[in-house]
Amino acid sequence: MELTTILAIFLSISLYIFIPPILDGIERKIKANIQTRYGPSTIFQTWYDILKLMSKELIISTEVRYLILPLSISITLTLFLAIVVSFYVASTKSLLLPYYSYAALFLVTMISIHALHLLLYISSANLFSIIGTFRIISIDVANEVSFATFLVLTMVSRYVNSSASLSLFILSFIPLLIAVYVSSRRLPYDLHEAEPELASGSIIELSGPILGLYIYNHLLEKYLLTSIPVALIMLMFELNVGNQSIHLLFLHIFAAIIYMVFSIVSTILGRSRIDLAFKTLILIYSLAIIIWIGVYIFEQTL
Amino acid sequence: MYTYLSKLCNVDANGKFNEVYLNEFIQSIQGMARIEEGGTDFLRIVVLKDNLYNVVEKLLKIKDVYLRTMVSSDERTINGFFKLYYIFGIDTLSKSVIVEVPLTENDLIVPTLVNLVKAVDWYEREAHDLMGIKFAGRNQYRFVLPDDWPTDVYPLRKDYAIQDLMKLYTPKVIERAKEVEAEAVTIIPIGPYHPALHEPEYFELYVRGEKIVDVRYVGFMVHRGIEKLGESMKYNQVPFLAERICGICGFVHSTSYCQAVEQALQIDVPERAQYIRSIVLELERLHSHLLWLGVAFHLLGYDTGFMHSWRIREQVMILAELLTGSRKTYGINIVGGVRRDIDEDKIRKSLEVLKNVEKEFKTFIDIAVSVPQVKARLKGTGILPKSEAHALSLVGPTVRGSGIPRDIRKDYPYAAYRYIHFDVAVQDECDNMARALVRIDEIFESIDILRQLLDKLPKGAIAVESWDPEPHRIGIGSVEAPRGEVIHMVITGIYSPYRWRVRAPTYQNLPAVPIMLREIELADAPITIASIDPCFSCTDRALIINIKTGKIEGVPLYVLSRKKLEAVR
Amino acid sequence: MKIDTITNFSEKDLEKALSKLKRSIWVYHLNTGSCNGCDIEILDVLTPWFDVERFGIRLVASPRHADLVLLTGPITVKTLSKVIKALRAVPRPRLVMAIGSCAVGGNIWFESYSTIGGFYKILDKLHEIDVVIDKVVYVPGCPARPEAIIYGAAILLGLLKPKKHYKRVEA
Amino acid sequence: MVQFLKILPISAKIGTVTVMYPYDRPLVTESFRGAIEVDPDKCIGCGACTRICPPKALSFIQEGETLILRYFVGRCIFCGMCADTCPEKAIKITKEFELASDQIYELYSDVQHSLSICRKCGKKFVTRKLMNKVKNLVKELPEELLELCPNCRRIESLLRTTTTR
Repeated sequence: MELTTILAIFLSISLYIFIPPILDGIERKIKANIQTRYGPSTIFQTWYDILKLMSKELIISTEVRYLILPLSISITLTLFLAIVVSFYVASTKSLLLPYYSYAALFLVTMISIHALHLLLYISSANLFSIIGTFRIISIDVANEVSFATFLVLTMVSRYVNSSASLSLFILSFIPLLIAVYVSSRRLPYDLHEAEPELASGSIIELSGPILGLYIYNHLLEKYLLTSIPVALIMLMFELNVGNQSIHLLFLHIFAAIIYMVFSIVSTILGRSRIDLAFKTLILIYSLAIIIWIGVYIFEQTL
Repeated sequence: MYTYLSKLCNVDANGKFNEVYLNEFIQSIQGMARIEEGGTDFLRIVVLKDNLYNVVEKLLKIKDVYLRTMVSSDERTINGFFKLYYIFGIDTLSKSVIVEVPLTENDLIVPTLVNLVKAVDWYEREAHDLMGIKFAGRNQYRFVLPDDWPTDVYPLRKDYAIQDLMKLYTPKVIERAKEVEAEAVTIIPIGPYHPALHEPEYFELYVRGEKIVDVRYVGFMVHRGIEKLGESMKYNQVPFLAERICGICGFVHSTSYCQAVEQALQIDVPERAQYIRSIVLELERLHSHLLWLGVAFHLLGYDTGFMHSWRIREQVMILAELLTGSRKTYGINIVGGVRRDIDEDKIRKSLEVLKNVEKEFKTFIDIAVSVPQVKARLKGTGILPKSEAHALSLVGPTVRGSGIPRDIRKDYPYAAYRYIHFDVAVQDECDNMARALVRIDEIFESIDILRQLLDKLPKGAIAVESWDPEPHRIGIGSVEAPRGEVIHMVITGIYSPYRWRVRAPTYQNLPAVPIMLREIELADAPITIASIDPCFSCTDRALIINIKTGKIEGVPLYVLSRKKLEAVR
Repeated sequence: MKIDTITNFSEKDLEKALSKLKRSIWVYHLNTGSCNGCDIEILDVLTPWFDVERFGIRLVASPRHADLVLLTGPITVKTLSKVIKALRAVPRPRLVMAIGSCAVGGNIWFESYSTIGGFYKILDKLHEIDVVIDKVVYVPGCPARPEAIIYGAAILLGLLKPKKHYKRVEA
Repeated sequence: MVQFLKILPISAKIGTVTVMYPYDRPLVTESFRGAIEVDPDKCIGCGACTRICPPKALSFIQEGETLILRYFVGRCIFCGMCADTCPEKAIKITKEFELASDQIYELYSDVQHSLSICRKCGKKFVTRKLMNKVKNLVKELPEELLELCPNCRRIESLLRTTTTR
C-alpha cells in the first residue's frame, strides 16, 4: 500500500469520527429552513451539545447501573466498522476476502450495534424505556431481515446474472435505501423516542456524559449506515477513478448527499404508529421482493 | 329562533314539541315545586330535596336537555340555607332551567342524580369536597382536596376567609408517591409532567401490549382557589382574575363573568362594547385553534406542520396586541363595557392581517392534512359516539365533531353574535379527524365573522358610566370558548360577588376521554386526549387532588361521619 | 428512584460546565399550575418568529437531559413534590428560569391557600434537601412575552447585563 | 399522493421569518402595555392604586417615619388599572418588558413618602403631600384641625363645637 493511501485511510477514519455531528448540524439547519426559521447559528451546534453533555454531572441511578458496558462496546464496534469500511473502499482492487464476506461483516456488526443499544435501553427500569425497546424490536424484526435480503439481492443483480441488470439493481437498491433509512431511526420510525407519548422513550433515564456518548454513538452509526450502501456500490461496479484517496472522497460525498436527502424526507413526514409502521414496512418490502422476482423471471425468459 | 336551526339540522319539529312540553312539564310539577320566572333567559324552579329526583326526571323528557352546570352555594348569611343550583339548558328554546334546592345545615344529604344525568358525577363530588354536601348512595372519597386536608374544613363555606385557610393547611413535600400495584395489565402514567400534556395532569393508562384497556384520570393539580379568591375581590378586579383562569381563552372567562354580573344587575352594555368583545373573542378563537392544530401536528410527529401553523398564528397575536395592548391576557374587560377602543386605523390593519392569514392558512392546511401519517392517525381513532356525547352533556368542537350542532353563539346569542350571520361547523364522523375538521372550518368561519364585525362596528360609548351593585341577585353568563361552552354564575354581593361559579368546557368534556381512549393504540393517546383541546388550568380552578392516592377504598365518607355522629350521641 | 451520583461535582467542574453552557442549553418545561399563558409563549419562542435554536436552546422531554428548567406557574401545593422531584432529576449545573408573574411573585394568587406563591419562596426548602440551584433568572410579565423570555435567556447566557435595578426615590 | 411535498416550495418562498431579537428590534406594537412608572414628583401617596391593583403588586409599607409605595414588578399583571385610577396621573404605562433579573430584590422599586404626625397623639396617619393637597383643597377647615389624625380630629371638633356653644 502506498503512503498516500494510508494517509487517505487515516483521513477517512478521522472524517468518520468528526463529521457525523457536523452533518447533524447541517440537518438541523435544513430542517429549520423548511420550517421557515433560522435554526442553529453554526453547523457545529451538535458538537457543542455533545461537549456540553460531557462536562455535566454524571448521574447514574441504581436501576441503570450496567449501561456503561453495552455503550462502550457499541462505540468500539462502530469505530471498528468505520475503520473496516475505510480500508475496504481504499483497497477495492486487492481485497483480502471476497466482497460478500465484507457485506456479511457489515451486516453482523450493524445488527450487533443495534442489539447493544437494545441492551442499553432495556437496562433502565423506566416503563417508557421498556415500551420504546419493544417498539424497536418489532421494527427491527421487519427491517433487519429485509436489510439483509436486499443487500443480497443487490449483489445478486450485479453478479449472479452473466450480465449486470440495471433494472434489477435499481429495484433492489431502492428498498435497500429504505431499509437504511428505517434503520437510522429517522422520523416516521423513531418510535422508540417518540416524544409525545414516551417522553424520549428509551433514553429517558440517560443523562450527562452517558447521554453525550450515546448521542455521539448514534450519529456515528447513522452516518456509517448511509455510507455502507455507497461503499458496496463502489465495489460492485468496480469503480476505478485513479487514486484510492479519490474513492474515499467519493464515499464521503455520496454518503453525505444521501444523508441530506434522508433529512429532508424526515422533515416533511409525521410519526407513524407501531402497528401502522410494521404493516407498511412488511407491505413495502414484500411488494419489492415480488416485483424483483417478477422482473428477474421476466429477464430470464427473454 | 327556529329558522336558523331548521335550516341547519331540521329540528323545527323538536323545537315546537319542546315549547309545548315545557308548558306540560310546568303543569306536571305543580305541587312538587315552586316556579319563579327569572326573566326571559331562565326559568327558576325551587324544589325540596325529596322531590328533586322526580322533577329532574320529568325535565329530562324534554328533547335536547343537557346539564350546563351545578352550583353549590353557602347562603346561610342571606337566608339560612345551603343551596344547590342545577342549571339545565334547552338548546332549541334558548332557555335555561335552574332547579334550586335549599338545604338546611343539619341535613345536608341529597339524593344523587348520577343515574339520570351522567354529567353530574364530577359536580357532586366537587360539591362534597368543597362545600360539604353529601349525596346519598354515592361512594364519596376525596376528589378535589389533598388527602391530608383537615376534615370538616370546607374551603368554599363562608366560615373561612381566604387568609384563614392558609393557616389551616401547610403543604408537605412527599418524596416518593406510592406506586399502584399492577396486575395483568401494565399501567402507563401520562403525567403529571409529560411532554404531551404541557400541563401538570395525570392519566393512568392501563395497557395490554400497546392497546389501552382502561383509563383513569386523576387531575386537579392546577388548583389555585380562584372561586374563593374572587369572593374577596372587588367587582372590577375579578375580570382580571377570571382572565387568568386560562391563558389561552382568558377573555372568554372575563366576558362570561362580566355578562353574568351585567345580567344580574341589569346593566345595558353599549353596542360598541359588545362588538369589541365579540371581535376579541373571535381573535382568541382564531389563535387558539391555530395553536391547537400546531400542537396536534406536533403530537403526530409532524413538526413542520407545528412550525408553520404557529408561524401563521403569530400574526394573529401581533394583531391582538395591537387591538388590546397585551398578547394574551388582554385585560380590557370590565363590568359594563370594555377599556380600549378600536379606531379606523386598527380596523384597516386587522383586515389586512386577516386576509393574509386566510390565504396562508388555506394553502398550508391542505398540505398538512394530506401527510400520510397525519391522515392515518387522525382517521378512525378516538371514536366518540353521538349517544355518548349527548349523555355526557359535552360541549364545543368535541360535541360538534359527533354530529350535534351545539354552539352557544347560536343557541344563547350574546355580545354581537345576534347581529351577524354564520354557520355552525358540524362533522358526523365522531373521530379525531372530525374534531380537527370542525376546528379548521371554524378558523375560516371566525375570519368571516371578524370581517362582518369590523365592518359593522357601530359608533358610541365603550362602557357604561356607572352602575350600582345590588346584593343577592343571580346572573348567568355563557360564552362559546374555543373549547366549548364556558358558563359563569354569579350571586351578587355588596362590593364583590357573593358566590362566583366557573365552569370551563374541559370540565364537561374530560369524562369523555376515557370513552375515546378505550381500545386504541397507546401512540394515539396523546392526540386523542388533545382532541378535546383540554385546558386543565380552566378545569382545576377550584380543585386539588393527590396523585395516585385518589384510589376508591374503604368506607364512604358520609357513612364515617354518620358513625362519628352516633358515637357522639 | 434511588440515585447514586458517581462524580464529585467540584467548583472547577462547575465553572467549566457553565462556560460550555453558553453555546448550548437544553431546556425542560415545568408547568407548576400556570394559566398556560406563559407556556404557550415558551412554545412561541421555539417557533419560527423567535426561534431560540439560534442560541443553541432546545426543548427536551426528560429533566435528565436538561440544563435549564423553565418554571411557570405559582407552584400549587399539589405540584410542589413533583417540582422538587423534577428539579432533582436535572444534573448539575442546574439552572432555573422563573417565567411570568406567577413564578416570580405569585401573581394574583400569591395569598391563596393552595399556592406557594413564587419560586423564590421554595429556594430555602431546596437548600434544605440539598438540591443546589446554580443560577436563577426571574422573568416578569403576565404572560412574559417571547422577547422577554429571550431577554432572560440572554442574561442567563451572559450576553446582556440586567438593566432593572432596585430603585428608591423620595417623593 | 405527493401533496405533502408541496410544503417545500412554500418554505422556499417564505424563507425565514425569524426576528433576530435581541440584536434586532422587538415586535412591540404601539398599544403594548409594559411595566408602570410612578412619577415621584406627582405621587401624593393617596393609595388609590394599591386598592385597585388586582394582584396587589402596588402596596404600602410603613417604615418608621416614612410610608413606602412599593411596586413589585414581579407580581404586576400589566393591566394598567392603576394608571386609569390615579387621581394625580402620576402613573405612566411604559413599553418596558426587558425586566429580567437574577435577583428578586432588583424587581422592587420604592417611592418614599414622609408621613405627617398628629399634633396631639403623635400618630402617623397620612403622607405630607396628601396633607398639603387637602389643605389647598379644603379652605374652610382650620389648618390645625387638619393636622390631627381622624380620631383626634373628631374629638377636637366636638370639643370646639361645645365650647363655641
